[in-house]
Amino acid sequence: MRSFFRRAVPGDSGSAPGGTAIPDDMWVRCPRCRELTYAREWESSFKVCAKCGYNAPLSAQERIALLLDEGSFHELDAGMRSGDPLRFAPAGRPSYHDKLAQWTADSGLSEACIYGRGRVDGIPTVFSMLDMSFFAGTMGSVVGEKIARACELARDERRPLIICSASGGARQQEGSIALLQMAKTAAAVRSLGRARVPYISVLTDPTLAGVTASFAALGDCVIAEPGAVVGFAGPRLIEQATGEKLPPSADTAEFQLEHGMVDMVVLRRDLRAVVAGLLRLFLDTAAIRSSRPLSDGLLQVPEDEPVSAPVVAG
Amino acid sequence: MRSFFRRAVPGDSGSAPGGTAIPDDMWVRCPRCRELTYAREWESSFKVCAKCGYNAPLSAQERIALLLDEGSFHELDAGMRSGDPLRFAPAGRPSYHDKLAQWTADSGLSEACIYGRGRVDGIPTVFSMLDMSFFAGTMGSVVGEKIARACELARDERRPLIICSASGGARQQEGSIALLQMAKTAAAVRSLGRARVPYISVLTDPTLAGVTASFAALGDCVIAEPGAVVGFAGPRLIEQATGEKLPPSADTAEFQLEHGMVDMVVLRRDLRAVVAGLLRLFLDTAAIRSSRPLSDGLLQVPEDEPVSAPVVAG
Amino acid sequence: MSVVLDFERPIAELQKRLEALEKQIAAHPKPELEAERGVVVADLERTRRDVYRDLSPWQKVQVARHALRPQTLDYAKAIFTEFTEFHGDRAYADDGAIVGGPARLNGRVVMLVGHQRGKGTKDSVSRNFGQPHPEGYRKALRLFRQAEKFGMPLVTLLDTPAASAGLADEERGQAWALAENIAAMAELQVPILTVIIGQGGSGGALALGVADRLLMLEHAIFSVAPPEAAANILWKDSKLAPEAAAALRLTAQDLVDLEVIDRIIPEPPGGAHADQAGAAEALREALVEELGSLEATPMDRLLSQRYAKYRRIGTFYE
Amino acid sequence: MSVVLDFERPIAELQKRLEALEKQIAAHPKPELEAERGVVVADLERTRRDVYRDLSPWQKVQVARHALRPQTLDYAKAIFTEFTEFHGDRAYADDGAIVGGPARLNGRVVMLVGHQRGKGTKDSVSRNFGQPHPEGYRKALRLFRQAEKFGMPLVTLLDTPAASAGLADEERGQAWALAENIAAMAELQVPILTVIIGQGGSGGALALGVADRLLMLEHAIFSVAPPEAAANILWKDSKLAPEAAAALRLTAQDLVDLEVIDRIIPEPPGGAHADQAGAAEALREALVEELGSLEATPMDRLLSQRYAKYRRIGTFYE
Ligand SMILES: [Zn+2]
Ligand SMILES: [Zn+2]
Repeated sequence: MRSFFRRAVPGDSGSAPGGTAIPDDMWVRCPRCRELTYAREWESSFKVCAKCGYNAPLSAQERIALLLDEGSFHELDAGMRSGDPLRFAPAGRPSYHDKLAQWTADSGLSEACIYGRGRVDGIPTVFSMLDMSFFAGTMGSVVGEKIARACELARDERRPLIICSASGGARQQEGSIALLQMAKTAAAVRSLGRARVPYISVLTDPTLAGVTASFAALGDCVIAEPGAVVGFAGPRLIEQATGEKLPPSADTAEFQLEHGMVDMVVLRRDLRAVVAGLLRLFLDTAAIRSSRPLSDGLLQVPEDEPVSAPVVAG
Repeated sequence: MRSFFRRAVPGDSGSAPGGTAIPDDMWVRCPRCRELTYAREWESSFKVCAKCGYNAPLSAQERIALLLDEGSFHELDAGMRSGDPLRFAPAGRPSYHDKLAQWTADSGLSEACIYGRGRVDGIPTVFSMLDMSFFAGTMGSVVGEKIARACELARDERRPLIICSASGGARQQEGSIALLQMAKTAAAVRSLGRARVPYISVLTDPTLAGVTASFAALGDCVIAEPGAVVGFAGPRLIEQATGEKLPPSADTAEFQLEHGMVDMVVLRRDLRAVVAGLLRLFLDTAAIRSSRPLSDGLLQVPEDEPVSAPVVAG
Repeated sequence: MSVVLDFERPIAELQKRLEALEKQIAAHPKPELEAERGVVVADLERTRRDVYRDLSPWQKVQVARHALRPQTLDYAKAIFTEFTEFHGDRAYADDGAIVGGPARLNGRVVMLVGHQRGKGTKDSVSRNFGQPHPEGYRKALRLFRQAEKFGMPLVTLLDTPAASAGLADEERGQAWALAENIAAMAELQVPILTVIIGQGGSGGALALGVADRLLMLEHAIFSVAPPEAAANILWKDSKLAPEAAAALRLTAQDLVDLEVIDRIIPEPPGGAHADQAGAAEALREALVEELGSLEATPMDRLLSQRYAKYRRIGTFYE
Repeated sequence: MSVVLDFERPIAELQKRLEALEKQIAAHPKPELEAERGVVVADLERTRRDVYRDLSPWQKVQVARHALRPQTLDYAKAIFTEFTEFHGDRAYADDGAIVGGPARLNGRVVMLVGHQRGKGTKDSVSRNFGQPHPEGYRKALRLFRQAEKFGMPLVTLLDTPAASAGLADEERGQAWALAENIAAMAELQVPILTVIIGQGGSGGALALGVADRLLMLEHAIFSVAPPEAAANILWKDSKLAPEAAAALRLTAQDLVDLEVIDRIIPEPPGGAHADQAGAAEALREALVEELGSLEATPMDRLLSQRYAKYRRIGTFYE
């Protein structure tokens, strides 16, 4: 098996410095079934557990390596950081300000979302993803703003949009400002839709609450990763609320497929090919060929130059 | 109680000649619960059984008296009669031709549908209804054509459309020609809808199969009469197909209300007021006031002149 | 029926004294009693005003949840005429937690849609205490589309603790239903006027609340999650709800500062539950005024303003 | 697996003789055997042609229902490239009785939607033998809308005995789902090309079959109701299905005469089940040709022609 990830992989699998092979004797424990796997095998299977099939969370660089052409991703607005709209600092509890600092220190990330231009099998796209390792992937001002910008960039450059979601929902510390990111992102997705530019939503473990219930549910094609917890409330909250024990299938990708909410459940090893195939189909339609309602062709856009920044608040 | 119907009522209630009072000692048996009621009481309650609440079928003149302003209804295309597209005459079985003649003789009607201009509380409308007493209200070429003409008349004159349905479904003797009336009528309803002219669909006992599954389901407001059997397959067919005994509530108006398919179940004594109220609301909207997308106002149309006949086949 | 909140006790005691006094006066009218009544009435009015001027966020939560606080159907009756309720999502069920239909406001036909918590045990249970299931949102969406077809401005009244969160809701696509409504409202081709009349809780509120103008009754709340749920998420202890209520800035006054809402509609002293007619009148005036200004704006401009309104919400540095 | 219909016995016997002969030849090649084989082959071809030229309507019903007759997913594989199945109605379930997704036909991207009866017991049961539930039609409608959004011509393949008729279907609005699809197809802003590939039964077929061009495989049927149901309605005896089949004029040849369908696609001798590749090739050619002509027509004209096409169906006197 070829080594899959180009770069070193930080996180629970035991990172190795860039370019160095992972030692043969390192082990990784599956977060779901606790099975031990050789680190090298774990990496080469894209962090899919051979025993239970769990698709463990991927870091941004891992996800990018899985999905995008090597070296094609150029992140935009990497330095964007959250404000503190509520001045959230209840007495005796950690303030939002401190929490943000803590998550940044722990994860090495500045926020829970990245976006930028990238290519899939040569096709220019806008790519965005949410990352559970920062603030449980929760959506606040920065996630909302980046998703909205990703939609608008995709719309303006007529590049298909791919968003890989993973989130616990809206970020409580931003209160109704976080809630309203649902409206902001959903409106941005529809703005993209009116331009008839395709949007593929990939739901990874877990995608819940305000993120599912806004941009993540609204893909022209909705893909879920096997076993991913996907839904609104999520099994844990439902069990808490109802006191009932749920079947293990509840709110999984497969459950949502059966109930008609997602178009397909795709194995990680097939994801790039499936997405590329979908893009080729969507892009070769009359709406795209004739560039309705915008006039510039899809494939004639500038490649990797930054766009002029939209007007923002904050 | 005032005598409700202006004219004599033919049918199972024992008809009295026009203008003559119904004798005090005449009885009517409720078709559903078999209870006996004084004919006069039966008529004055609009054929609603006091015991079981059954809303017995109304003849065209009864329905018109119930819903439209006195003397305001002017039927169109009253003489339209069905062709025999399949030349349906299987050996040893009654031919369609003979069946049509038989139903005409038995019912005194030429087909299962009428339509024309009429007024509800002074509001000009196009009114149409299906009549179970001709060929079980089944939809063949004539029903389909009249419904389509009613839609187009309503569209062209910007009068709201009211259709009171009652039907066993598509007429088998016209085969796929009958089936395709579903497409013809549904398309005509949408043509009316694109003109933003309101359409109120009233489902009476029974409305089933191809009639529910085309124009009858597509009202801007769908009203059902209490206890009316309303649905697709209907309880009898479901019991035949599955061998299961259904609860008596299955496929009733109330069942469909509970399951979200109809907007309201309206007592016969309230029907005219409810319909008039709805029309006043729908007609006083921006779409109607500005006459989008047509340019002539709703209330300035000629009243009772016949329109030029649309082009027809057959 | 009378429900007295903890902090309303001083008001309730004065009311009791006033009632007793009035009984005495009715039996034996005396000038001293009349004078005392005057004092008590003034005291009551002042106490009401004082208590309700300085409600804590947690107290507002309790007021917003008050059993006697008027609901959508109360306002439908008090403010609108010819309200005609339409039922059902045309696919699965009729969800009583959301009600709606065409109605007139000041003579103009609008589409009214709102949450209904219910009154009394049976009604409340049948309405799932105002927590809609997916079919409720889908009914609302159907009515939004009808409003669009006929050019009826949309008026929505928000009064829900949160979206329902059971396994059945997941099976029928709660998240998908919410997303569809939120997205549809963002591009709906009629003016949208939303008022938070009670609890505006989470996505269940937002699914009826993407609007050109977002108004809020003085003691209503609007929140990313019910305070108990937020406390649980934040501190794993739902009993810290009062602290969460304060930290979440869910009051109308906070939300004006945050530029989340456009206008506060004052409630009568003692809250809408103490004077339903007064609350209705205040709401009516605000609705009529706002609707007039929305109807005067061309639809294209409304739509781009609506997009911009939500587009700019957020605080970040770059 | 081999399924021999009653009237196919002469064909089956000749096939058996041919197989035996070929075995003999393989073991002991002899000129007499070779000659005999030539005779049998010619006989087989002629018999096939004769039997299939003069099928009665009831025999056509049996051919249309043949277990080995190709279904939507067979054609998706044989005729289209890159077919990518999309699942679910986004509200309740994924109904296997209807399948669909984008695909390429001769290089052009189209939206393919069709009924799938299933193969073998388990698959067929899971697909309810091609009788969709309401959620199946709603999935189809979602795909129609997606086709419209992206300008993909819609190709539908009809192969259903009828819409499902159980209490659960009533509860979820079977009639409403059918009506919505039929109405939506009437005004869908993309070219629609429909082929009846097997049984085109009742509203369940029409809900996928309101089209600019309606084609039909040579031995497919299209009918207001399954013959058994029609016989039951007409004569209260479902055993009279063969008579009903004849009276209903459900064959492609009858339907051309009635001007219900636009074109018959010939099947290979022995029917599509005897030569799936041949049937697929015939279907492919017809689809490519028709799609080309539809794509050359401006959408406005297609829509008004589509309306007129259904508007004029019917026979009456006035
Ligand atoms: Zn595992
Ligand atoms: Zn009775």
